[in-house]
Amino acid sequence: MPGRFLEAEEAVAEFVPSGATIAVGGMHMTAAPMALVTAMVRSGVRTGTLVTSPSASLQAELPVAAGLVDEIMSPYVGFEDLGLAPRFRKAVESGELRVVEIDEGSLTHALYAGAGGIPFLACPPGVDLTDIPRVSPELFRRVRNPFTGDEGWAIAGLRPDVTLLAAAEADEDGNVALGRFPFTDRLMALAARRLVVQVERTVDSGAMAARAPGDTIPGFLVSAVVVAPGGCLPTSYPGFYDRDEGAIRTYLKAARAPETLEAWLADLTGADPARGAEDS
Amino acid sequence: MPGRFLEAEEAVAEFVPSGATIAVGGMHMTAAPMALVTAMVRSGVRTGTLVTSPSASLQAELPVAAGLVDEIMSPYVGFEDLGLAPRFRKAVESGELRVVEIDEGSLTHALYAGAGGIPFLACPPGVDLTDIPRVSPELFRRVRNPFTGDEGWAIAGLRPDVTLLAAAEADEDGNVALGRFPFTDRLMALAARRLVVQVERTVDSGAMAARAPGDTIPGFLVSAVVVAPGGCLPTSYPGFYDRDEGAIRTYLKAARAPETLEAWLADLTGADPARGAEDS
Amino acid sequence: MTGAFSTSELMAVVMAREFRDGEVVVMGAVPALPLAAAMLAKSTHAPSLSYIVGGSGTVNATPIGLTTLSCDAALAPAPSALPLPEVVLLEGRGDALDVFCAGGLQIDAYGNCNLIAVGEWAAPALRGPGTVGLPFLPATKRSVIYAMDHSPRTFVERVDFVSGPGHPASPDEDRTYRGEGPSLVVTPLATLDFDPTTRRMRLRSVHPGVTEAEVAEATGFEPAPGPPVSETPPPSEEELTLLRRLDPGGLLSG
Amino acid sequence: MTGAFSTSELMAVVMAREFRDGEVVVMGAVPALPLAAAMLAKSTHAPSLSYIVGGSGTVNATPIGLTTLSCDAALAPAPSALPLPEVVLLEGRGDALDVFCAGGLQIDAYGNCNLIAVGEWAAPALRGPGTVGLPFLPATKRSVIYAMDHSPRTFVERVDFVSGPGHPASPDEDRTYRGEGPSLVVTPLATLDFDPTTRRMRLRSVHPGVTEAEVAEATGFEPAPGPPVSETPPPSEEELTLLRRLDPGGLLSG
Repeated sequence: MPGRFLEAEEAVAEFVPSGATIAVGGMHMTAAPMALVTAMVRSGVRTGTLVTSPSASLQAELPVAAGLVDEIMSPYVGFEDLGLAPRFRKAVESGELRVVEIDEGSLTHALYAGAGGIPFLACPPGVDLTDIPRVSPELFRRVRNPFTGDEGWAIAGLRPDVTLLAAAEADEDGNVALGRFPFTDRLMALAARRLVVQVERTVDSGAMAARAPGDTIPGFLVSAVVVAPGGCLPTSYPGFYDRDEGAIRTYLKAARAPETLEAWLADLTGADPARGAEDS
Repeated sequence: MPGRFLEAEEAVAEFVPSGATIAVGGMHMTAAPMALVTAMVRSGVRTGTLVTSPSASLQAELPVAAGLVDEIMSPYVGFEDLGLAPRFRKAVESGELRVVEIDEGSLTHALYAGAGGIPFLACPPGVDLTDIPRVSPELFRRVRNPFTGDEGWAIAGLRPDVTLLAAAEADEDGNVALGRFPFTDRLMALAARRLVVQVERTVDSGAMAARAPGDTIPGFLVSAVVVAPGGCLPTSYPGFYDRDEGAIRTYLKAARAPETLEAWLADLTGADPARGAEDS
Repeated sequence: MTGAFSTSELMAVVMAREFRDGEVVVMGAVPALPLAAAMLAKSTHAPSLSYIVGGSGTVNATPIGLTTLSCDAALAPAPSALPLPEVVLLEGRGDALDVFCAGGLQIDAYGNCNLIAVGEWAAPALRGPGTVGLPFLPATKRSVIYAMDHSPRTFVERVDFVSGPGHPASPDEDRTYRGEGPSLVVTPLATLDFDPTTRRMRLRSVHPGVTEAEVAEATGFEPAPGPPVSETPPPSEEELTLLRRLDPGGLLSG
Repeated sequence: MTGAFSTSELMAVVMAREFRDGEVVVMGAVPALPLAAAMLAKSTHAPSLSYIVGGSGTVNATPIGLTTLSCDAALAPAPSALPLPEVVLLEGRGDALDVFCAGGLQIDAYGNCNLIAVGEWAAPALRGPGTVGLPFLPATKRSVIYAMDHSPRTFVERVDFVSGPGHPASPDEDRTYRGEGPSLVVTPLATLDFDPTTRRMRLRSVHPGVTEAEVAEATGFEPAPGPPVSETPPPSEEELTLLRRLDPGGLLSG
């Protein structure tokens, strides 16, 4: 059934249960679904396991900073040129946040497998020479290659309960178009049991037809569409706006101390629901 | 090293060794790399294993009709509304052509695995309820899922020695753009040890930049580019030309009897090398 | 032509009625009939239906006129197009697709389809084109089987090769997938469904002008007994009008 | 600034010289330095070089000015852009990519990198961002390691956590991949390479104005002995001119 148009809080209330495995799209400081992530934080939804793209910034840091994540599975949480993710770092160092250690390749292939009903696959070379499988025994198991007899690591298919993505456009039937580098957002969409997409704007169905194959996600995969112009800020949405470096720096500064972080979070998620991602 | 511009026969001579595993792109009667396939046939190159897209037409039928294929791995060889592939059918029924039975899902995942250095993966549900694994013991092996203990089928990564594709455009650095439904052509390109691409036309590098991510294949993956306008005929190239139904019907009629087939093949691949795919 | 409509038109209407609102339908090679059915269903009782045309990966394409080609460029004006490997992923996922439109050189009493080989696989009397995505039938919620040939050659007790799995022939067989298996079989003579207990095919309706005896003679196995056989309800005027608007070239009516 | 060029400019020039014509270079987060190096190499001795910028998947992007952001929209005008999962496939394939540009919170005497945790993984003194694609280092032909901090904190005898594999610390270790492992390490003080027998890091050259003693003091392990240490050849006038044309915003010179 094609996706329905909802407000961010409604979409979170209906499709993001507490304790679930939530995947958030966007890579680094580009196309992070901040309107949805902020609505989750505002609603106080706990994330059982937060799965991110191969690299995440505020879409991971914010729910962690709000103390709403039990466990995180991410190959990278940070802010590129602006440095480490302060609350992610502190939460891991203090033991408040459990890490399910994973790398980009294993995550990508686990999503591919999850999307395709593939029970598991044998890991490509490389990760076996790292310490990652040793510390992630729930993700990696030894398997014997039935063709060669070789032993190696296997990873199971991964199916997020919900994936949150940011797209450029949606038409009235809930088809969405990315119009940008796809990152792993498509695999996250295909692997998810439920998919919630925030978009910059709506367009007529006809406009979708001009998109290249592989730029759109069909409405039947989309549970809900949230129209949120500027909703990736302070991260960027290519073709719409650049990242708001000042706003990110403001956050990073605020995150240094519990009191200033509290104030920043209250400002972002405070009682006034009219204040959305644009204020972040 | 970016791909070099060659004539079809040169590209075949340099990159398509006899007895190799050759993958041919294009799906059904769309975007079949007929200029390259015809050059292979003209050069008398034997194919050890011919791997096709999930559905192939003349790009599989022609080398089989010429008696140049030892073994075929294809989920479908036929002509949709125009019926079965006559020489493929006869060659299998007579035992001249060995079939490595495979289905669309297993082929797609084997190419994904081959492209990614993934030694093998566990098959998704479905193929286990068919007779396919029973008759393809070289492709399918039993494996125990190390996460659940369940037994199921596994398929190994597949790496064609050479993949032959048809694209819309190439720039001077051998970057190519498909500009159409991608089918499994991208996975075939990524999994191949060598990639030879025929294109409808050349463009400036700048023109490539307007293409959507995922529509182009970078030159460093391309061993050779062959400029062959109309080179998919009698199959179609979207945006350039439709299939030549009359020419396909002419072939299908010719294929009914050995003498008429011989004449048709001689006409296609005869001594005059100036006569290319356009004549087919 | 049977009266004012062709057999293909009747088959398209019957398939359209089988698609439910909100479902996702997937079809493969030579898609004219299921494509007509999906477009008709979407314009009548199932406005939220989605349909994927095989190799093109297009979702809800609205070509001007039907096409017999699953990768036709005419399908491109679609609100979404998935790269084929992503369609393959969704086929395997098991909870993404609702109806798989299938067929076969052979179709057996339990709805197994065979597109690979009649006779021994290694030395077949008839080599088929191959099975494409039919192994995913049991990973789909259900399948609708259609055949343009209703004869004892096509409808056999047991297929020589299972390339598209149907119902288990015995209740002992372990098929624990989500799929309900084949739900309907549509032929030029009749519609058939499956006994809910034995899962054996049974006659549901005969098309106008066809007798039960004709169907029995054309079927190479003994169908299961079932409720009284009705006549297939012919296309309504509205269905026929809409269908012909979708098919200006007369692919189905010709 | 060291003389007429900055340390970052020198590092970019050194990395550029390490890239060979026809190679394929891949880089990750904060790509300004390797991006500058790749663009410089391509405009000088390596016209057929290809370079992939991390998350964007772009190949041979020519942004107007360098960028510190690996998914920057400014990278989009590229002659090719691969979806990220396809970059991941090529990283694992093992014969597609030639040079992986890597780094770490810790880098050890055998070129292992650690982007995950300093101290115990379960209770780290410093939690790093994570390892992204560094496990693919040994599946790449070779890697070039660069670090903006040359101190005993970064250059350690043994990383606390291997997240980007380097050379085996003992010849018994089985590493049968195609990769040659790390070939060069570039820091603000020096360039280092690896003893071909023991695979232990050794000093190759010190940057202009830096002494061997300073490098020794800044390195938390005893480098392997090697050939006489030279001075890093400074950027030529041509290199510097081209580099600054690529970097009008002065990201490297500032």
